[in-house]
Amino acid sequence: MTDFLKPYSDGVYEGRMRGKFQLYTKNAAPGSIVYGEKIMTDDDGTEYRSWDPKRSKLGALYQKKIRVPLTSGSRVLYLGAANGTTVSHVSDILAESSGVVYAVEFSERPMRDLVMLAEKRNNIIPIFSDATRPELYFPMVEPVDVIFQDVAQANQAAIACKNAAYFLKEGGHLILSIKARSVDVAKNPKKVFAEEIKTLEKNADASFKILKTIDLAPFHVDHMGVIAVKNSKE
Amino acid sequence: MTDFLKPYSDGVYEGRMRGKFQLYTKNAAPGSIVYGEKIMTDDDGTEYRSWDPKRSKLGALYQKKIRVPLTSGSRVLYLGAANGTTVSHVSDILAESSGVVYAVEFSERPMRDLVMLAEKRNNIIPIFSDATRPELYFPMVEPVDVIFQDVAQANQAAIACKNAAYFLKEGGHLILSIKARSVDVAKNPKKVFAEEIKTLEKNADASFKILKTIDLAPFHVDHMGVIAVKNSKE
Amino acid sequence: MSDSEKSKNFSAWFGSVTYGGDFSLSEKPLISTSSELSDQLISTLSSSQNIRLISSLKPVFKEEKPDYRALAKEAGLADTDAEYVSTLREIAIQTARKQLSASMTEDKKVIQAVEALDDLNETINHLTERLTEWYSAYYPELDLPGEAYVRFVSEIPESASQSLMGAPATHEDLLLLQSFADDILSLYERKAAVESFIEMKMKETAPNLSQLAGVVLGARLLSMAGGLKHLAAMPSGSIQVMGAEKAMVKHLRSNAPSPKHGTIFSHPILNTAPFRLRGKIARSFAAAVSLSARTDYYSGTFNPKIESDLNTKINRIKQASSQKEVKE
Amino acid sequence: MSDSEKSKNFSAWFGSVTYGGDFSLSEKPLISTSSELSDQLISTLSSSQNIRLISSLKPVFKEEKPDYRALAKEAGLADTDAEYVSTLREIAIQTARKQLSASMTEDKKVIQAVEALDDLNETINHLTERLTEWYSAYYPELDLPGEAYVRFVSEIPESASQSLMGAPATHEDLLLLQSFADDILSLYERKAAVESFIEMKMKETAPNLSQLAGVVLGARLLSMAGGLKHLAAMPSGSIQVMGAEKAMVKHLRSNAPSPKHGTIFSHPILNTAPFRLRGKIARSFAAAVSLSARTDYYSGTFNPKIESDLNTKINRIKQASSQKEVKE
Repeated sequence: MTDFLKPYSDGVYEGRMRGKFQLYTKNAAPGSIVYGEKIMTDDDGTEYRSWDPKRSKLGALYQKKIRVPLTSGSRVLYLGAANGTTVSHVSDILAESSGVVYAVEFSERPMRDLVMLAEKRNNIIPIFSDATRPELYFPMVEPVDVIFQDVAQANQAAIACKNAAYFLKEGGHLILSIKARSVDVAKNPKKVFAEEIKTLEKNADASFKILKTIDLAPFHVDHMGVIAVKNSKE
Repeated sequence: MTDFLKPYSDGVYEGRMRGKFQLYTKNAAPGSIVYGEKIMTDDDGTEYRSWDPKRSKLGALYQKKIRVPLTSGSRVLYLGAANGTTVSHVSDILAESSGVVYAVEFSERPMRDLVMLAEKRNNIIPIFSDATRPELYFPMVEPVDVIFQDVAQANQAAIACKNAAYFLKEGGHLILSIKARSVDVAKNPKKVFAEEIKTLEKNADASFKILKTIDLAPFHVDHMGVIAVKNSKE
Repeated sequence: MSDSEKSKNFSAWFGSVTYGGDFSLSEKPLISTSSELSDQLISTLSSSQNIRLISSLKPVFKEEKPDYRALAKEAGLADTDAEYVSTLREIAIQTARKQLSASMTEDKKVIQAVEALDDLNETINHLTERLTEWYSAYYPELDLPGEAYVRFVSEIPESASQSLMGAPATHEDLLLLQSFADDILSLYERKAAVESFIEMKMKETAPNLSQLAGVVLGARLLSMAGGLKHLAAMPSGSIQVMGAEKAMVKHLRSNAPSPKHGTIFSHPILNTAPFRLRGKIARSFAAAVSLSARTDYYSGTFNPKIESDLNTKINRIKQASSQKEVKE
Repeated sequence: MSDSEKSKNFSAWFGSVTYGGDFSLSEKPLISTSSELSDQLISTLSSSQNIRLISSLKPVFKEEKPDYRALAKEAGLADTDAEYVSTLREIAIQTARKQLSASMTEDKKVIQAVEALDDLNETINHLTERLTEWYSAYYPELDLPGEAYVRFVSEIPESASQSLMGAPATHEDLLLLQSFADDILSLYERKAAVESFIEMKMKETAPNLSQLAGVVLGARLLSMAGGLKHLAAMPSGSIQVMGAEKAMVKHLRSNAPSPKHGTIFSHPILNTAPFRLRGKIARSFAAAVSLSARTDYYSGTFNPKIESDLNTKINRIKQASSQKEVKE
């Protein structure tokens, strides 16, 4: 452990950059960077990658000092993996133990980057599929402890519930980023958020107890972060 | 005279375009347009060119129903002729009698357009020179009845006074467009206007009695139109 | 496999799984290389029967979940948890690569070409403007539209100065201007090549859409929808207003009128129609576009009836309107 | 002409005018074609003696003004008012044409070329991005910087598909991509040609500025000032902050700090200087740029002392600063 960094959360470290509070994860693919992030190297050569909260909803949640229910041993289903900016940090966290992340992405271009990322990291299972239809990738995904979802489309809460029905273990956690504009461009964001939360609480596929909701501004405008735990069978 | 148009001011006509009040001048170069303006033709084939107040400070003054001291017989010194958008309408007005316009422009590109305009109209004298230095073009310009000035640079009132010293007849008129930002980007436009007006009223080269000042918005933002008459010898 | 109504099976990456109260391995894979396994996984993933089976088991999965690791170990594909992850990862990577390689379908090539065409148009305009500005110092009187101007500059003989107020051009000036003009002409050629590429691909991939909307508009609609599949899946009301998103947002947020048409307006059937019939005609046209896209996506064969039906419908709209006028 | 102190004469377009209480024609032109008259007018307009005479007569003109029409009629150049205007107009047009033709000086050509260079850079980046996006569907793993990427695509042999997840490229796909890449390469060539054109013109027209600031920065400063004449006339304080207009407006409007340097900062003498000396060094450098421009404009010969004096001055600034540090 370097002088500059100290543990912040399982697999996440805090330090300073230009005098400001800054989070890091231990680079699981030493020698390579993913999106232009800064590397800090300690005395024994271990690399730490800075995590930009503006580029990552999950990073913003950590930055806002929310307790994030993700541990290095988690099995994670990541919906809306994009080109792997955040997935790479999740992979760093999971690499400290034996966690694994199932990363689902639907667009070709980011998927190509994601595959190249998975080639360098042994705990990412890349899946080229549609997150709104979990039955499509069910043959590849085992039951998971955590679902992280960041998809910019309508019915975000319903998509999370449907995936939870198929994959989320009893007592497993959902970490959800809701983008108001994606749900409905014309509606007031507050109204959108309230409706999505209601869906999470009562849905035929799965229901959740909300642990925390938080505005992701200034890192992400009109985005809300939600942390929830899956209710036991009724 | 067409049914649609009626006289508005010497050489200027009013009509309607898409239901709105619209000014026109009689095309002194039939068959050619200058800047994409609309042509209206009456029964005997006379063409009238619509005058867009957004493209012309002088047009905006007419549009705002200000009495503009310009007649079809005037000799006019036009400072800051640019590519001749407004000059072409002045030429139309003067062509109804025996007026002439001395059009001064300093930049090469608009000057080329201005020369091409003068080739088509027999009452424009194009002058490739610097309006801040009237001594340079004194060999070409006779005494005039009206100075119109629209130059986007500092000391606009002082430039007008200096030109008036050389060219403006006793009792001749000045029509001036002042652009606040050109005088001083940092100063409040109102302050700028007040100072420029003061210069017009007392200046060693020439002094004026202000007849009218008017904000050219919404056609031109932060521009003021001034109409003034040259004081007799003291 | 099982006679019981409750017993069902489905395929996962490591083999077949049967559910009958709990999950058990019913079939091991007979193959073992990751390339073979990924080929098999691709067919599993696209099997609509398997997808249906999984969907029908959702109520079961809500309550209990299969232990893939144990089942894969039983299938002989992994001895440890670490091996489970590494084997699956290798197969998943290969699967994704193959899927990505196959995803560049002909309609996607059309989309790429349409985007390149937009860039070429922008670039050509930009550079033509620059050339005009540059050369006008030498020959300000020259007044030719776009490509003709560029062609003129590219072909000027060095001796000729036809200008009364242009600067005399030196040998170097002319050389530079001419080669600049040549570059622009080459971009014009490229534009034409991209256009015929689009035309060729469109007629192959989307014969009905090409016939109905024309190659250019058809390709643009395809591009905006994100592919033939997406265009085929789109409600015809969305096709009608696609490209009018700003007006739509304005409509939803305020009292602005709902847009009657978006990109489809560039079609002569619409832009030459009488103003008050445009809404109706746009609705019929969008429906025919949707039908064309669906026909192209699902059957791929040309059906002339789509266009003739549309013409009949539009004639009826126009007649109804003129009769109404007569009555009034 | 006259012995009286008050009697003065000046030239106008139609001949010479003497003032001695009133204005009279003192000399008629001996020529008569409008081309000759415009040549003579051009020399009259640029005669600094004539300009001085006119300026000195300003107090007179304030009170009374010469009747050009009457004098021109006397000179035999017009019989009527209408003829006065038509003759003067013809001469004025010819004069302006000749002046415009002569106004495309070498430094103006540099400006045109700098603007074309900016456009080329923008275009090249734009099209390279498009090509990368397009070709990456076929070879996503390819990771090369700008021009190398374009060159690679332009040279790929048709047979070779090195990609694990790229789409297979057909003959038509490859042909189109390669010719697109060829176009971009041609623009890269053009860029190089424009750069050497600028270098050649700069060394001819502005040898001192080119030596001191370098060809690229020198050309950019010339371009921003609007020509060598304008750069030579500019106070060195303005040269120092030219290109930092936004920061300057911010400074004037609010309490933001005054910018220490604008475009000149791209010079190594500044961007490698210690942070706290940059203001001082920028001031010296801008003064030397101003001196170079003035030398280039007025004499046109190379003076190596400008650069060596600047180096001496900068060394002194650096020494003074290090001595201060030692004392502290």
